[in-house]
Amino acid sequence: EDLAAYFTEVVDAEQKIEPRDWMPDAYRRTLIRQIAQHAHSEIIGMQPEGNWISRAPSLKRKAILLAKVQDEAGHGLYLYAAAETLGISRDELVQLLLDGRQKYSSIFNYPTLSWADVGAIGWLVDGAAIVNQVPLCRCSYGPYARAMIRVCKEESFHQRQGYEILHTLAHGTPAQQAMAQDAVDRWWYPSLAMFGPPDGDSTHSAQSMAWKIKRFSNDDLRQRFVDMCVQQAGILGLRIPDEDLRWNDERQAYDYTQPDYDELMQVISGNGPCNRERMAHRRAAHADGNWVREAAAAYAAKRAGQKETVAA
Amino acid sequence: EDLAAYFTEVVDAEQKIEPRDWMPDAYRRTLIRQIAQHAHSEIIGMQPEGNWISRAPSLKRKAILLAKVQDEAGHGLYLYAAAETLGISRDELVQLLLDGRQKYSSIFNYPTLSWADVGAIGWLVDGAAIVNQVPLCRCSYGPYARAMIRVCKEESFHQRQGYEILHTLAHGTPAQQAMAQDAVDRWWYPSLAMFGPPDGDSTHSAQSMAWKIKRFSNDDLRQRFVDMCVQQAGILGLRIPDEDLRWNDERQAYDYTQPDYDELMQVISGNGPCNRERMAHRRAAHADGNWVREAAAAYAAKRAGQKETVAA
Amino acid sequence: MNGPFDFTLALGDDALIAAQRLAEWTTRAPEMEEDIALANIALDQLGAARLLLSYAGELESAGRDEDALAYLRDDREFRNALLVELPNDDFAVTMAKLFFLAAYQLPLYSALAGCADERLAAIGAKARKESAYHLDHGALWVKRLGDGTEESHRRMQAAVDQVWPYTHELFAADPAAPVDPATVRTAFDEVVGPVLAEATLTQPDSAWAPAGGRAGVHTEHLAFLLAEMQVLHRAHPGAKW
Amino acid sequence: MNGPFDFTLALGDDALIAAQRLAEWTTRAPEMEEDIALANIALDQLGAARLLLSYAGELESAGRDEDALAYLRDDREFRNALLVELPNDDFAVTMAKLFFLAAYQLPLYSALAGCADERLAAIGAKARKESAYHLDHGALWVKRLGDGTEESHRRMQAAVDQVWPYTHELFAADPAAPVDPATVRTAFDEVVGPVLAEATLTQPDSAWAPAGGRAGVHTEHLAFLLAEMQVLHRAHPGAKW
Repeated sequence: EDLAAYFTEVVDAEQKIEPRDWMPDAYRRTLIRQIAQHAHSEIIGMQPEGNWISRAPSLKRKAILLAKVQDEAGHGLYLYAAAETLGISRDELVQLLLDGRQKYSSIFNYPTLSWADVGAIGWLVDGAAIVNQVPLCRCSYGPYARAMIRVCKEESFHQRQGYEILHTLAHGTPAQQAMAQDAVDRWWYPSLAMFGPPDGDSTHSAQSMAWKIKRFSNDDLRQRFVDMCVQQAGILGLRIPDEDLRWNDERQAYDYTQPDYDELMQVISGNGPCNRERMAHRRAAHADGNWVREAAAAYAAKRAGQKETVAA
Repeated sequence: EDLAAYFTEVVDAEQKIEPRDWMPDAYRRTLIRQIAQHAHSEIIGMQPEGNWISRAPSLKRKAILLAKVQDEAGHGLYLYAAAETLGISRDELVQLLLDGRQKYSSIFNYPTLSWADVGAIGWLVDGAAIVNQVPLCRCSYGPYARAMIRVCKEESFHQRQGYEILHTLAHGTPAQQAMAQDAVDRWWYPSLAMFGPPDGDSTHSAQSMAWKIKRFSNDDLRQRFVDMCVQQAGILGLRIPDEDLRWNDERQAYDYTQPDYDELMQVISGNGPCNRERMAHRRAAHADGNWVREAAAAYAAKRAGQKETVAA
Repeated sequence: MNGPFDFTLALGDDALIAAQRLAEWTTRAPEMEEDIALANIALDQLGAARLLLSYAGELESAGRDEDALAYLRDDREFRNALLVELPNDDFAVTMAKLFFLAAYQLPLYSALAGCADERLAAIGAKARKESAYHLDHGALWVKRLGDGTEESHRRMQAAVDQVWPYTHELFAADPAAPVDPATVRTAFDEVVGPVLAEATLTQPDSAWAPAGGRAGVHTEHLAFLLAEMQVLHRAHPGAKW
Repeated sequence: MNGPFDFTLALGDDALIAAQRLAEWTTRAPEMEEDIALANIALDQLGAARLLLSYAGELESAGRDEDALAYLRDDREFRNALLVELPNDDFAVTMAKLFFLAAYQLPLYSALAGCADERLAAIGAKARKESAYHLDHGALWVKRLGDGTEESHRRMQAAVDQVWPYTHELFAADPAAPVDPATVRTAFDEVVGPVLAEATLTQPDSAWAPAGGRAGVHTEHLAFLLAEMQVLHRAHPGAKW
């Protein structure tokens, strides 16, 4: 009882829960699920952009993209490490992903069909991720909050890079402009859907708010994202594919068309354009690497054995 | 004794030895080796040209090239069938190839680096093959002679197609002309080497001549090929890369520079640019197909079993 | 799709991309006879593609011939169904793709043979004979692999499961087209069901129906296929071959 | 190779093609840490390539920048050694290529750091530090795989046997070059021998020494790599990215 009271007190005081502290089982489970899903998203999220590394149209862009995809692997690593402080191992989490028992963000189940998609992912998808994640830097669980600070810093760098790609295309040849607009047309609604179902349909939200894992509702975050994008799209000279988008003076915000939540549910349930391929790719990489990981373990064990022998 | 005398009589009379006829063991072994090597060459020879099917520069050329490579597979099949009449199975022959215990023509160990190589292979490599093979249509062994008649007809069609590719390139853009000349520069000497070592160094030749398996010496055939090419190169407007090439009025033939026979020996012994890759490709295709061939055999066995059951 | 140009282009693209994928098997097939058979089918598809693209170019009247259409469009301009652009993967996946494609092309080309457009009717009449052979060949391998060994059964079922969802796109209704693809679905089902049953395979009932090819929204695979297919042609603008 | 332009171009091409191959591992490596490590090495190679190609363009004085050299040459104009263009194959082959390449680049860049050409000296000074890390990383994996499991030993030995013949080309004498590659063979041998021995691997003694890369006569693989690498840049002539 004391422990529970202390936990609530810490959370209410906007202080951090640390790994050694007592915490409710449901809090632990919720965090593990959320951090793991976030880590998996970073790892699976390498694929759509990784698809363009070999074809990047200049050496500078190739270097920037390669570094970005590498950062995503790095984010995956910090986040798995944050989850590990909750008493589950990275190997277990990876297995849950491979078995399809934990999810990753549905946005990565859409294909990257042109170079402009790399820009659109940076601008819209990373942009949406930042809007979602900035509040998590104040999450009540210390290791997650600290991981998110680092992730958000890099994400905002990525977002600027994506914006810059689109800016260059939007001010380039007619073919490049068309490519940029086409990418925005395809990524806009999937990006809006990243904030999850409308508040009325969202589960877990109230409890997560109380625990200070979540701080704003899905719809609030989505609105913040829309308002931010409208302004930037103007500078880019690209059109947001929503005929009903307009400023609402009363709300002091933009009215916009909701994404197709039935489609979102389809994609979440496994029926997006690339779900099967993303998972097959990850499983194949994992399986192909088995012999290598086994060799590294065997080598390490031999070395440990030798050291003991020398010591003895 | 009677059998041997009859064999000699048939051969001397320019008639055919047929599978059921008695023949000397060495004659049989020589033919198996030669026909198998020829069959293997057709199968391995699909690779260098097959390398360009996916990139053929027009749909018409793609169709012609695909049909040509398919013809080579067909030639392989007739030739394995001819070898089988000598009492060895195709499976055994294929295994001898895969084990590296039988050879294929060394010319296929050079890479195809441009589309013009497809033309050069047609013109020079198929051209050399025809010069080598036309006399084999009169070979003393009936099944081989008959297979060669069919092969030579198709080869001369292929040679014309290759010539036509080079002709189009040589009369095309400067880049196409350069591509054509570069291909001839790289394929000329390897093609000359296809006729084998100079007569002085050639083994087996005398016996094969007596048996009417071979009818002209390596050097005679090489000369015939050079004389033919010089004339055609003139029409193509391409240069044969031999500064010492000139008409010899006395010999009524062209003097030419011999190919580098040390290089030929290196390639034959396994050290050409592509020997390892050609064999690795064939072995991989064979291994990858194992489960398919096993399935086909299992299915056939089940069907045969069902028919027996129905019949019983 | 709507109107004869879009329809003809879509069918031509199906045939062209199918040919390109099938030709990738050359020198790699499990048996020499199969190397020859796959090259034959690839040649048939390529032949149909050339007729269809040439005719599409005429319908368009913009001066594009078969090569301009094949080599100078990017992936967003291709109209083939996703099924034909999927990677070949193992031999079972290739046979699943071949079998389903032929079971669609045969009734489609047969209907086309009777359509009002004489050129399309002539193409349909020629191509349907070829499709009948493709269907026999694909069906034979589906049965051999499905009812062969345990390993081949496992692979063939996995291949059918993997490819099946992509078949739905083939039959998207298009009442304005010379032949509405939706009208050949029954013929497809009547061929496919019994072959899968004989092959001891389960027909998937997945509701997933990926699409987009007819609108130029493809899988990530098509752009790689085209990069290779078009590289030489594009490197020499205006050249004759 | 002869003269600073050819030399600089050849080194730049080695680095560029190595980067392209290494980057193919992204999202596919056996461990997440290794995905990051290979991306790091690819980024180092790409960085060196950009410096070298930019400088080569300046030496040439024909107005070609790093992108013109990377994207607008065909395979016959590339001057990289064959080793770097070989397919990645399994992880052991990739590590054999990485280890041998680093064992060549480290002494070469070190010597370059002391050469008379200031630009090349600066590039060498930067790149040799990176090469030292690449060499450590490659050597560690060669030892782990060579002295790991039976399976990994078998694969690592096969990889060394497969890649070794391509190392000879790296040291072809070129007395006119800023650094004659032949002069760094000893340093290479002194590093490679002990690592292979510690890895329980046999150093091949094959006399086969395929070459041609420095003269633009490559393997059949390079043109496919370039088709993919260059496709987008070439599709938009003159565009800025």
